[in-house]
Amino acid sequence: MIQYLVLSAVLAVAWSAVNGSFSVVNILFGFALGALTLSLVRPDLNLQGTKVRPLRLLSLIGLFLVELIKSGIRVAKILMRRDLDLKPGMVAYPLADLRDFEITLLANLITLTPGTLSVDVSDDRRLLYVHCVDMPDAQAVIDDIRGGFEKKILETFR
Amino acid sequence: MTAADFLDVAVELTLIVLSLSLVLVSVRIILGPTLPDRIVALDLLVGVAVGFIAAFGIKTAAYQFLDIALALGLVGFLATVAFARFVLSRGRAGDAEITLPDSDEQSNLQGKTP
Amino acid sequence: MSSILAVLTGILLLVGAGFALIGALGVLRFPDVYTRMHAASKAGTLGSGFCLLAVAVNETSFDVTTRALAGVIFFLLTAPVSAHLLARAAVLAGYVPLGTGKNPVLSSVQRKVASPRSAKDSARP
Amino acid sequence: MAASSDSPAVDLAAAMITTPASLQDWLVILPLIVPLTAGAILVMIRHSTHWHRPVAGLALAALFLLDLLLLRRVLTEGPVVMMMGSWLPPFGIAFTADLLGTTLATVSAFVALVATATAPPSINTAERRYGFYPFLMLLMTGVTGAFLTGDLFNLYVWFEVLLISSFGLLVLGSEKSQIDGTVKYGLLNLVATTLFLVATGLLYGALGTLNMADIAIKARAAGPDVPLGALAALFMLAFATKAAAFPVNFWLPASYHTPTATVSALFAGLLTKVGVYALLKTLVLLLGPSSAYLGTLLAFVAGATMLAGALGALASSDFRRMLGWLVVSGIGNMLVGAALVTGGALTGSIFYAVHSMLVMSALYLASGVVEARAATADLRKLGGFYAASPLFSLVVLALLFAVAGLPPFSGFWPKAILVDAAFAAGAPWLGAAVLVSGFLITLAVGRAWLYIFWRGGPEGTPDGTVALAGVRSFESNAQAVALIGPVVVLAVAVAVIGLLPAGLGAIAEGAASGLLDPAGFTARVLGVTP
Amino acid sequence: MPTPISAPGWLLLILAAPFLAALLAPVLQGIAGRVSAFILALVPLASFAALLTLVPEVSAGARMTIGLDWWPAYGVRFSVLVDGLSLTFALLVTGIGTLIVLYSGGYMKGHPQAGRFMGFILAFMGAMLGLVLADDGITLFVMWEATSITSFLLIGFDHARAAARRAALQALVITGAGGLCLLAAVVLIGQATGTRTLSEIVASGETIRGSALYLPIFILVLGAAFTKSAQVPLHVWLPNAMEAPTPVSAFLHSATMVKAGVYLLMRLHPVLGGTPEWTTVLPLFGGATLITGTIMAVRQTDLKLMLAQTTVASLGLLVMLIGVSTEAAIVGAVGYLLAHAFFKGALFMVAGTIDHEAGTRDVTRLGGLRAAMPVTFVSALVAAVSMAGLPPMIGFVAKEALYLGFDESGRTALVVVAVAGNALMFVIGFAVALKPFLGPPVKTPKHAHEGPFELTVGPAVLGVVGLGAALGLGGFQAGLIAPMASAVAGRPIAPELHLIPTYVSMPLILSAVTVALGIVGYLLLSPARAAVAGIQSAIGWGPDRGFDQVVAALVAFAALVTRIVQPGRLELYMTAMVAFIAAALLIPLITLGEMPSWPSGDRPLLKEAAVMLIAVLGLAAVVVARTRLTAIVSLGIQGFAVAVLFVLFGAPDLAFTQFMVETLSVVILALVLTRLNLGERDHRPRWQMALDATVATAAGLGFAALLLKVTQVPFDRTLTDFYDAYARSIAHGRNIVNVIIVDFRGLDTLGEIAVVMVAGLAILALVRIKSRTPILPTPETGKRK
Amino acid sequence: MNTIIFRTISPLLVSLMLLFSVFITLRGHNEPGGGFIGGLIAASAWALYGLSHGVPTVRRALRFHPMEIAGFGLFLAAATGILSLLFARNFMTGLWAFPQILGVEVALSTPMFFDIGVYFVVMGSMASIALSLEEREGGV
Amino acid sequence: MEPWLSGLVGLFFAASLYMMLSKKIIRILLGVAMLGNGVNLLLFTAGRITRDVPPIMPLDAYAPPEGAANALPQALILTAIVISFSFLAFLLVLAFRAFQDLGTDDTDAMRVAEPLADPGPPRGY
Ligand code: NA
Ligand code: NA
Repeated sequence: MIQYLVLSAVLAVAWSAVNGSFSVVNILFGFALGALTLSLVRPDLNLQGTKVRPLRLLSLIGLFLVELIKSGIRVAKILMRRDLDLKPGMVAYPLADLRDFEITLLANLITLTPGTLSVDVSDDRRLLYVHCVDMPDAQAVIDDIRGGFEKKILETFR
Repeated sequence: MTAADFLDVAVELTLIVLSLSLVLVSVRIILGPTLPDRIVALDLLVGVAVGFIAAFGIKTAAYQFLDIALALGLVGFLATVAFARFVLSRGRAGDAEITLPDSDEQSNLQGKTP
Repeated sequence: MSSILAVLTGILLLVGAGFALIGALGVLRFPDVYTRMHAASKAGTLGSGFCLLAVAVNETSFDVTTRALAGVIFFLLTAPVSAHLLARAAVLAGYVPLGTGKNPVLSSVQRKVASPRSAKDSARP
Repeated sequence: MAASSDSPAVDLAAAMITTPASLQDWLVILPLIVPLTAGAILVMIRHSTHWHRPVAGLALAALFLLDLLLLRRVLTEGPVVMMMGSWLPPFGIAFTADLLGTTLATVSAFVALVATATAPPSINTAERRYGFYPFLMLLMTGVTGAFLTGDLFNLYVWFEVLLISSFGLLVLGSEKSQIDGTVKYGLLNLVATTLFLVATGLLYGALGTLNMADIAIKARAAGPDVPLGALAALFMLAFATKAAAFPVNFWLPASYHTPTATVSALFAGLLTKVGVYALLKTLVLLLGPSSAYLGTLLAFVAGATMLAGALGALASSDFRRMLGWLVVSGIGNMLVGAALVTGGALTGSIFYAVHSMLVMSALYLASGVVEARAATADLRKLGGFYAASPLFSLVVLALLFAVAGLPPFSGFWPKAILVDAAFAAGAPWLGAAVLVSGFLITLAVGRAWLYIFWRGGPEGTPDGTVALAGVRSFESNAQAVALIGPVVVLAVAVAVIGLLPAGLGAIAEGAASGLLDPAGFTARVLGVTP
Repeated sequence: MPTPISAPGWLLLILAAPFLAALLAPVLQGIAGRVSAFILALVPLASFAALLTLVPEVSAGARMTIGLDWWPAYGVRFSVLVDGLSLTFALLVTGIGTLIVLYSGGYMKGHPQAGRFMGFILAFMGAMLGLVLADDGITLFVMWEATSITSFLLIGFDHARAAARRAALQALVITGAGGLCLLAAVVLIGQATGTRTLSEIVASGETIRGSALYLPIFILVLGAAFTKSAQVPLHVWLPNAMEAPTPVSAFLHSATMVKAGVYLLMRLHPVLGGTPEWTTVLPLFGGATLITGTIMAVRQTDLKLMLAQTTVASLGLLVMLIGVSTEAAIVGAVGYLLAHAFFKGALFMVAGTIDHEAGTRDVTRLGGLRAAMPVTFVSALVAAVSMAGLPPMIGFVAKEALYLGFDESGRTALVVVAVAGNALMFVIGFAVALKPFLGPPVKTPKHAHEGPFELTVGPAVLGVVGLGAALGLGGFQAGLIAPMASAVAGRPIAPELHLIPTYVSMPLILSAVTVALGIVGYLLLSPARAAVAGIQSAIGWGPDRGFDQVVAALVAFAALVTRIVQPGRLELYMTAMVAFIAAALLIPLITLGEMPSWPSGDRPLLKEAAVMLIAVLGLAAVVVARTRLTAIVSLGIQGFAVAVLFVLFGAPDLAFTQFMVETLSVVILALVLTRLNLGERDHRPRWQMALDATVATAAGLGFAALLLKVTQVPFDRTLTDFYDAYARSIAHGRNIVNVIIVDFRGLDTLGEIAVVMVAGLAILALVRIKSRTPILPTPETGKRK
Repeated sequence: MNTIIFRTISPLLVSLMLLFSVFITLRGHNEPGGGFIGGLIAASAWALYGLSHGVPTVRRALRFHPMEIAGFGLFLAAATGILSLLFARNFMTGLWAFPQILGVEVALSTPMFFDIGVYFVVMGSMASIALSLEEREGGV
Repeated sequence: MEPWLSGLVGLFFAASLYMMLSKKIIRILLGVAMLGNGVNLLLFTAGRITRDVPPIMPLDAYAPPEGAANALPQALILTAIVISFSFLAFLLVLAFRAFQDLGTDDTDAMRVAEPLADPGPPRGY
């Protein structure tokens, strides 16, 4: 229930943001609408037991932004090469014991940061298959994720 | 060169670069060679178009266009999702001769349509 | 203040355009569909994101700024999903990523194809 | 939501009609509202299929009644106009009931009411659930809107409404032949409506208006630099296709025989006539002088359509397909008015349109009776119906003779007038085409009737014997009434018009003069004369 | 010609009565059985009696009309004209009609559809009565076609037999074609004289003969008359119509319908007759018909067919006489027409009675019936005497009169033809009247009795009338022949006919020759029949077979045309359509001088050019895509380009909608097209690519040119200014496009969402409703290993 | 498309899209948008939901058959037009009211409800199309 | 600008009509989709073109800005887009259904309603 209300509040903020007005009436209306739309999909919202540490969340966002720009530049660099000698490959990243929501977040963050692309999650949720655009070393990729996004996610939501 | 001038030049430059990008992406859609290649390019087309609209909004000071960008951000990916499903259900039908599998092991996958 | 914002706007725009161009070039130049996907999902997001940020910065009216930021978030929410689904579909359909022909990882993903359809994939949860 | 109450003071009267509107004024729009709302309600309650028939029946009855009231008013007062949204003409959409449109709308409603009043037994629950009655309602909405609107773009919209509804009706049942027919029907009609849209958009670009009365005025005042001639040609092609005029009639014989008889009957009664109506309206009323150069071409088209339809009927091996060709042939007669643009020719064409709506619907319904009892429409496999039901057979014969233009049924009056008008207009060959096509149709329908009704049984039945095995009896008396009743009602109408033509004749004449002289129309809509 | 006076109102009742009786007949038959014929016969009998009361006035030269407005604005009245011509015909129709109704009652006794038959007969009678009495041209046409329709039903009455069906259709087609000629003639006469009222037309003097329309009118009238009155080579339907039950033959094919053509010629003779065309064409066709009819009559062994062929011959004789156009010839025609009605009606009924009682009509299988059927025999004999033109019958008077007519005309060829024809009719008349009755009795399929009263009364009465008319010639002449002849001539005629020749005239000599030839012919009948049969089979073709060939050729031609104009291939339909579009755009632009001037003005900015380039690229991508799959994915490019163009030109709503629609289109495409075999390459032959490209390019050029032309016209912003002015101030909206959509032109949107809703419903129906046929395997799974 | 990633994020996106669709619809009178575009976005949301969670889930969430919703939309749109009869005005004449709600002036009008009708029609029809096709194709 | 757009419209029509002349129903439908875009551009151009400024009034104005685009054709096109989209959707599903029931997407092979082997009408009577 709490999660539901929190999400409704998030939607209320989103509503107000797109409306460009954080007046009380508007926020309330947004909240009501958010709650209504959420109620339609509620059985499929899988958020039980999730809690958020706001500061860690900020840190996660910060990491993401830095990674985003860093790897954007990396792709640019690759493209600048004349011969485009790439070594693409796939790794199976062994996931820590993450919940669906966390897996999703991790996978999306991985995808958004250039160089890596989440392809699939194994049925037992133990492996995340990641495609790398230029992967001289698979273990380096795994270590990168483990020490980066996965760690931050665990910190934020546990 | 004032800041406003800089902005004007930047906007024009941005629009030109984005136009060029749109052309390049279109070329990839045409060239393919495989279906997913074209879909990837289409997906990017949406992204570049959003950039274009945003830059155009700055140029004309008409922010009515912004909502289009928002909607595209939210809904545009649906096209790619639908195409992904399409790829999934068709297999490589039509592309099989372009992308022969690397090994015999995968040859049983060829043209496997669910 | 406004001139700083104007300059910032211009820079953000140019960065966005640059990323978009990179994405376009990547899609054009990268060797196979998966590598192109990298260019598209990242550069596309960055390109449009920076342009929207430019709008947010440039505009003094509050509603436009918030809306532009919302737009960035919308993109960040959706782009990885479509990239993931497309990549997965391509792998499952049998498009073999470059240089992974004998890769055991790939075959473990693809093994799903060999299994019966209902187990493999069903829209009915 | 940012709208607010504090608007600057404006002179409302400069933009809007401020006089109150009475229920009488609403008579123009009610025929549109009733089927539209009924259709919406039926979709809302789509699972309660048992409600569909009563609601639809009620709506159709109301529609017919409203059309009659409207017709009475138009007959006494001339064109009746209502501005949508109270905006002044030509800025808002004008609904303009003139004699031509109202008459055709009334007959449409009558045909639809009769064709579907008794439960069409061919419409099963699944087809109801998937929209037979909503499609019907929206079809009537489109037809009524097309006949009553006074705005060119709005006409396009109603064309599309009736087109998509007809698609729905066409695919109900989803037999292979229906799918095939719908592909051809759909694509060719889509091209036609697209042309219509293009022509409308270009006309707007040239004249800056969409109101028909305004167009009539501005087209007559336009300078030589306005390409109205080419636009008229475009309108002609679009509506000739919608009307299934030769040589752009392909879609009709390809599709009309495929759906259930009730649907075919509705189509035959309504669809092509809307095309003819629009052709008359645009080429004669709106673009009059600019389209005059098309007269000779149209005359050739009219003649060729009559003959092609008659030949197609003669060549048909299937009763239903033959009826499709008969519809086509009739279109030729309706085009004579647009070709010759004389009072007589237009009177004949309008009279013919009404006749054709009634008689072709009746014949399709009759073909449904035949199919229901013999499970085929193949002329080789039919036979024995005269021995089985002589009265029904004679009714069908009367209908077929009405199509052929034999007296004393409704078809011969317009033919006589058209022959007269063609000779008078110095186009004797067109009059000859009317007569020759009548002759060919006599031969065609005579043969068909011989096979289906008089012959003792299917091909191969020994001479002199009657084999009734191929003719199943009705499942019940109720089914017999439901199937034959509508045919008889329409046949009575056909006979009554044949015996007492003066009333319809006067209406047709009034409608014709309304087309020829737009002054009354524009005066009523805009308060100006061209 | 005297101006018509008002006729009594009951004439209209007389016209309606047969139709009402026709509706009642089946019911009455069910109730009253055999008696119903007697009751129904009262209708024509009463009419006959009533009409008789008009004879004195009409014979005094009066013409009467009465009518009802039918469609006054179009100048149509349901009106009747009573003069010598129409009254005589009306008396024939009702008089013989009375006998026929009675006869039918006997003939159809016990037939399950007897009531229906009586109905048809009465309806036919009504139509025929209307035909001869009609004063209005349209009324005449209506009644004319009504006789065609009712005779169609009567001839095909025995519908299970193919021969009956064929005969009915043949009659319908041939006489129906004539009817269309009549309609055209009426229309043209109306345009030439300014009236479609017969009494006024007939009084119009030289108007038609002096008109440029004379020749078409003449040809059309002949077309109508010759089909109905069975002139060679359109005569074939008449002998075939003998498929009908005998009362029909007696009524339609002797006394009434076949005379309608003759009636039309007589009616219009005052304004059409006497011209060189008239006096040449009519005798030519009439003579040919006379000779053909008589020879073909010799060929027959079926009593009815023998009579039918002589009917053809008699009609030819009548047309010849009318064609001669002199007073004497007209008197001859009138006299012969009446005589023929009496004797031929009687003989047909006799033939029917023989058939009914003996079970066959084959003259070679009949003989010695005189003892069993004495009344019938006498009636037959009396009629045959009249037919042979022997005294003391009216047939003799008529033949003398017509020989006088031919003789006076000074056209020897006509005289020879007439004599030959009459001699053969002499032969046939006696063959019909004598052969079945004389000689030793022959075993017939049924044991022959004298027929019942209903069957015998008709021939007897007609015999008496034929005799009485001759004996009381003075009154008959004054009452009927003179007024009728006057009406035909268009001026008063006082014929002087005599039963007993006052001196040895040319006609008498011709009669003697005729009788002599006739006796020889009668004796030589059997060998002559064999000879004609031999010749006929040697020729092997006749107009009757020709009819079938014409119908077959028409159907084949129709099938050929239909195959060409409706080939069943969408691709061809589309190609034609696009070609027409190109023509509709380009031809007017070029011929009407509506081409745009060479464009000038601003050039696109770089970004606009880039977007337009993308659009073009997108179009090209779709067009050149080798597989459908590639084309589908490429489709998005031009859609997005259009959306961006909308952005560039100030249309955010459009761009928005376009983007959303493109996205959803992709979703639907991807969902829909999964199963289709899209990977296959598309092959169009080179020539077809070239053709398609040509028509498509032409159409594209046309659209571009017309659009450019339109944009070069100064733009009228009235509407836009109005919307700009009031969108916010009255309609409270800042987005003018949206205000137009929901307010100014909200009705468009209402229709538009109706389209959306119906599309949803229709698609649901398409997806959900199962076809009764199984779903086919996809080509992919079918083809791949 | 039964992947954890997709299934997890899809309900959130659906809510967001629905919310956004309402926003776009309501502001249409003054800014780009309106019932049609809003309806398309909402339909996209349902289509997305169907892709991730299967059509039965969507049907449950919608409660009514989408076509019934579309029918309601058309009815609503027509009804706003008929309302003018009560005020003795011509068909579809715009009627406006500006009540105060919590001290804020809110514009209520027949054109707005008309646009909402458009929204429902488009959402219902398009969702019906997408769902019926997804259903037909079976899950992939 | 109008001449250029007229040319583009011409290209749209030519390309889409060319597609519609194909035998393959899918290509025809792609032509239909492009035709819709061509028509919309045509309507847009016929209503005359202005750059940049949408027909939307600023918050404080009761008239659109100077040089705003003509709103009416936009409204008409909006209606037309919606309608043509509805028809396209219907035709797409129809094509799908035709393929299922008739086993082909080649219109030349769709000969159920008008069979190739039509024996013609009966002879005789
Ligand atoms: Na995307
Ligand atoms: Na489109």
